[in-house]
Amino acid sequence: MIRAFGYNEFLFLLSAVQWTLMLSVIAFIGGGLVGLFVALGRTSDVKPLRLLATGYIQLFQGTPLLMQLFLVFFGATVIGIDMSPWVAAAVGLTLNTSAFLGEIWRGCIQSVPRGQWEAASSLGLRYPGLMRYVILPQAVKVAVPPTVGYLVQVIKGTSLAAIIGFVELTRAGQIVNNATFQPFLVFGIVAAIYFALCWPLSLLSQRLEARYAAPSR
Amino acid sequence: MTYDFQFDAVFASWDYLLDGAWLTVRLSFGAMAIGMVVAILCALGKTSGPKPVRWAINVYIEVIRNTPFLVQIFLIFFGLPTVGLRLSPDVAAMIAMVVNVGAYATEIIRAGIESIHKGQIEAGLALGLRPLQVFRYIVLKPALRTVYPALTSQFILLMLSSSVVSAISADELTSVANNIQSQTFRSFEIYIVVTGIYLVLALMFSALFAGIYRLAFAYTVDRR
Amino acid sequence: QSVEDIKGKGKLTIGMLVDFPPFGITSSDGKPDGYDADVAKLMAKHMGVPVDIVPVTGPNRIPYLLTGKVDVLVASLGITPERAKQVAFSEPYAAIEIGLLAPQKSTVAKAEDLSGKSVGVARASTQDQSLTAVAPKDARVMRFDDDASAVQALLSGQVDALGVSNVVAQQIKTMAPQANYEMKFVLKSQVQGVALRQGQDKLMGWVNGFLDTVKKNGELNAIHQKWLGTDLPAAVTASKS
Amino acid sequence: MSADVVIRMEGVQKWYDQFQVLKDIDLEVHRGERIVICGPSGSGKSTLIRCINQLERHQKGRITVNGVELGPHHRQLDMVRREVGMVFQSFNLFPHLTVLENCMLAPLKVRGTTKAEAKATAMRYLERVRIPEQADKYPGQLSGGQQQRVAIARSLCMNPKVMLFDEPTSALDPEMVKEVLDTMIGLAEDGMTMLCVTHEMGFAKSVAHRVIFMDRGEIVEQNTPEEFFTAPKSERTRSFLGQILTH
Amino acid sequence: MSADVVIRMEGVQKWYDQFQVLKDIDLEVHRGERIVICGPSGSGKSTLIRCINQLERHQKGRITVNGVELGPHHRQLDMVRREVGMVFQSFNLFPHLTVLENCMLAPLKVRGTTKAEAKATAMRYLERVRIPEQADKYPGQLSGGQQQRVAIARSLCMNPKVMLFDEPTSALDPEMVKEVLDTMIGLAEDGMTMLCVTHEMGFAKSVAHRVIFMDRGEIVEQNTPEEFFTAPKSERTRSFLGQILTH
Ligand SMILES: Nc1ncnc2c1ncn2[C@@H]1O[C@H](COP(=O)(O)OP(=O)(O)OP(=O)(O)O)[C@@H](O)[C@H]1O
Ligand SMILES: Nc1ncnc2c1ncn2[C@@H]1O[C@H](COP(=O)(O)OP(=O)(O)OP(=O)(O)O)[C@@H](O)[C@H]1O
Ligand SMILES: [Mg+2]
Ligand SMILES: [Mg+2]
Repeated sequence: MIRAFGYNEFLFLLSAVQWTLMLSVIAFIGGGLVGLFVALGRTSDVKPLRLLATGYIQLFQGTPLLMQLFLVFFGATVIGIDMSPWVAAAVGLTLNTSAFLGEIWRGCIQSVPRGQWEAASSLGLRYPGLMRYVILPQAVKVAVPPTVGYLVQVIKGTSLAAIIGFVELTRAGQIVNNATFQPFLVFGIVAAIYFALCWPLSLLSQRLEARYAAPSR
Repeated sequence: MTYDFQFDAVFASWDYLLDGAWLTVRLSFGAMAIGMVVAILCALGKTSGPKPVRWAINVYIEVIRNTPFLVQIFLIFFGLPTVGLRLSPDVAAMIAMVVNVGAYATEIIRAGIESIHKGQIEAGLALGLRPLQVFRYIVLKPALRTVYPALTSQFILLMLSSSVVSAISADELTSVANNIQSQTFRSFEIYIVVTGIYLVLALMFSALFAGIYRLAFAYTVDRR
Repeated sequence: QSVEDIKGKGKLTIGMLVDFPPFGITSSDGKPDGYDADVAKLMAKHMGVPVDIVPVTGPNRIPYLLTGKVDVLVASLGITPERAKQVAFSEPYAAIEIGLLAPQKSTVAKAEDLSGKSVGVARASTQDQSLTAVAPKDARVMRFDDDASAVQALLSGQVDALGVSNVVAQQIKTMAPQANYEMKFVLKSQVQGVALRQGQDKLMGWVNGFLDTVKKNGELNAIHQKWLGTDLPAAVTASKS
Repeated sequence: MSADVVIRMEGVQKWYDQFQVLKDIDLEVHRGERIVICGPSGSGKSTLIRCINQLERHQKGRITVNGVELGPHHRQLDMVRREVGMVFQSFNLFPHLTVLENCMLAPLKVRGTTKAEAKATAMRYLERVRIPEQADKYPGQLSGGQQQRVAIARSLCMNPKVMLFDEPTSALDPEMVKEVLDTMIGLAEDGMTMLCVTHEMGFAKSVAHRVIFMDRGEIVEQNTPEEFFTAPKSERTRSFLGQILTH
Repeated sequence: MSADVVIRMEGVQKWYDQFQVLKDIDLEVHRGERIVICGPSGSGKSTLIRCINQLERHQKGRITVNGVELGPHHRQLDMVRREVGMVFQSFNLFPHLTVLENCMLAPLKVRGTTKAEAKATAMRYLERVRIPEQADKYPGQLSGGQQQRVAIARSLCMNPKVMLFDEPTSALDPEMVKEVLDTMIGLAEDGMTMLCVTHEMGFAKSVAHRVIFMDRGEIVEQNTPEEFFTAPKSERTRSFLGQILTH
């Protein structure tokens, strides 16, 4: 019954990459949108907002993504909502990613010197304009390297979506391994594919960081 | 609602769950402590070692950070026996976690070291301290202080990611949860409880780190 | 839920394993395949609706069923009393023999001999349960996520023995002939059933009727021949209630 | 209230937690008046002028700017901030915007002027501070003195009724202090109402109508510059001047 | 070489890449001599004194400190650094150590003195700079002036033969400048050999034996303070003094 590891198996692994990528994109878009609000809440002057954002971050950074995905997917069904795996993955990954991005971006927003807020508000700018034209453009510059770096974590983290039925790269590796019983070859290839996906991003993030750290003159 | 909750099966296995949580805690702390040592040495090597050392450390960091933890664990647990090194799942898990967290923490600590103002190092040198003494007595502590929050979240991530070691049959919290559910099939209830335990552990870790910070790093830096 | 409900819905959603050869595998072009897949397709054909096969894993297959994400499981689920408390089983549609595999030179001959030894199993599998039931207290049962990992643990020497089905054992022997593994003793002859949520008597009636038909008309036997190379075992054909 | 009082502070008090930074401050600034505030570090000088545009909230007393009262609950904050310009010790130019964009931002987004108009105004004030040729550079490309002059121009573009300065020259290299002070003197000559925290006593002597000395959250002395430097009334002023002027 | 020459620089040159920062510097400092170095920003003042304890390496020429030559390959670096104290513009106290620990670190780790002895020495010098009562505070809890005095005490604990100062007062608030200058004057009175980069001309006039004016990497003028301020020889000196002293 055992198959040899052949070209078809390799293709199967490769085609699983599309799910990994698609899940990553979903996580990143959802997490980015929600994460922005988490970051704004976390840096807000309004105490309840701040507490809410802090609790949100604590909750979703303090529990494993695996459990979050499981509970969203099966939990929704339990309370009577029909949830497709895609929606569940989107919700679970968004919750988790937004908590992490929110925390990363909070730091970036706070790294903009206090004097910038003061200068902008003494010119009469209100919160939305102040954020939009003065603080965020500066925070974005600081945020890009760690955000790109975090993308690597997101890509690797999508492997947990296997629990709700996605056959993404890691799961595909397990499946092929169960058909071929060649773990070193299979997981070696899986690792190599991940490396090929992630390393350019890591390099990019380091490049950006170095460029940002260089004096602006 | 098609599902009816039965938590008694979970609570019947409470001891077993606590054993799992305890192994999670032990693995996390052990890996954290050893990982810190690894990371400090690697960060030192990376910031001021000779070129081959820097290069080797870079390869280590890049390989670990860009491949999944699961694969790393597989290679250590199933791969090392082929060179004659047979490890128990707990030890293999610990090694994998050290190797993993070491790579991340190296980068964090390196950033901390680079954030130290050049003047601090110069002041140390001007007083006659040797470069290693400058690192040990002047750079290290403030560097750790600046990256303390990042280190804290890295360690909590480590604790959460330890769930992956269930794949090599180390019986930590997630593994125990899966074992219990394979006997009781109350997976939904168990996952809720286990998620709660993870959250409690994470909060305890945070509190502990905050305590350590207050003891060791709470010197005033800025007068305001 | 009844057959009419499913027909009304337009498709039969079936959960199956894809990492349990030869019952559930993924074909070279990435589709669910194997004995279970063929049974599932056959079932849908008899019902007259298209089939929707959902790949599940050993640990999450029962949640899939209980939360209604699939209508039935054709997922190599061994019929055990523990499971029968949670799900409803049909008549058996397949059977395997679970045994203990160890190197020839190993002296293990019965469950008690496992004292002080480590045994690998796939977590949440039938062999997990039956081995846990008979292993002495100081034997270490090491649970892996799937058969492939457990087998790898045996091959790399991380465990002394392996609780495994006869089907997988056969594969290990062909894969590593030089290691001389042999079945030391049989833990259990395990029949597998289609699993439903409890209380769906009408659907259960239909499933059992379907199984009866395909056992009699030889369709099931053909599938068994295709994937396992033998006729349906007596445990399956005999247990006609 | 006489028509030409631009800023009026009455019994203003402020605490940080337990620590009282401003104790019962009374101050009136008239249109066209130029006031220099000095005093030891931590005496509350910055806090005082930052209360005027409410970068810090006060807890007690009344502050009226241009006829608008800044109560503890106020909606008039926006109105006031448009009318009050502020220049900081650390320039606080927006590093991601060019000099010109720095100057145009507030008129565009706060006043809603047209782009062309904002640009014209910005160029006018950049000429005024004598760096129109730097308009398209980024702040990071300028010297400290040039940056501070841009900061002044940026404030002026909002056409403020009052300008607040918080130690505008103390972060500058010695050679650049003069160019900034000259710009401020120019402003003074045009009749701008100014409140200026500074230790540049030469500047105080030549342009201030009034010098205010603060210590521990109180206004200890108010005087004309001549009197202030030659015949300080209080002992604390004397010892402070002694420290500042001897070396 | 006369016995009492502590520092001797001969034809010292230094480049950053293509850019020459020090051009053929010759300088002799005698035991007990006090030298003030001034000059425009970027003229190489810091680089000059940092070459003396080799925080910067020079590429050409000879530097001899206390009889030890600092060649391009040297093992004597450690010896020299123990004998040369340095005080920086930005204090550079170690923020994680108390004031006392700051002062004890180098004697303990470099000289290997006992803890008791190191502590006694540290307290002696902290008294000398008049802040023994701050010994157990962290640097972050002190004012700038206090921090700089601790930095001076910390250097003195190593019992150096020469002290280098790089603009020790220019990061300080005006009121604190005096307390630091007073400490330095005290040191001078005790006969310490000092090289001091500063723009505090009052200090230069009252304690320096010699004032050195640098511009673009060269020593343009060396003179007694009297002559330097009243009758500068070069045009560049004159225009620099003009800028510094007017406002
Ligand atoms: N955010 C704050 N929290 C607590 N205390 C503060 C805060 N800001 C200022 N203070 C304290 O308030 C007092 C007055 O500060 P302020 O900045 O107004 O002084 P200043 O006269 O401007 O001093 P400097 O000359 O140093 O700028 C100081 O003692 C300071 O420590
Ligand atoms: N690490 C470096 N790389 C390149 N150029 C440098 C470096 N450090 C200093 N320079 C250049 O060397 C020149 C002299 O610098 P130095 O710091 O000695 O001047 P300075 O006289 O101390 O000036 P300041 O009064 O601003 O402290 C300057 O033009 C400076 O830009
Ligand atoms: Mg101030
Ligand atoms: Mg300098």
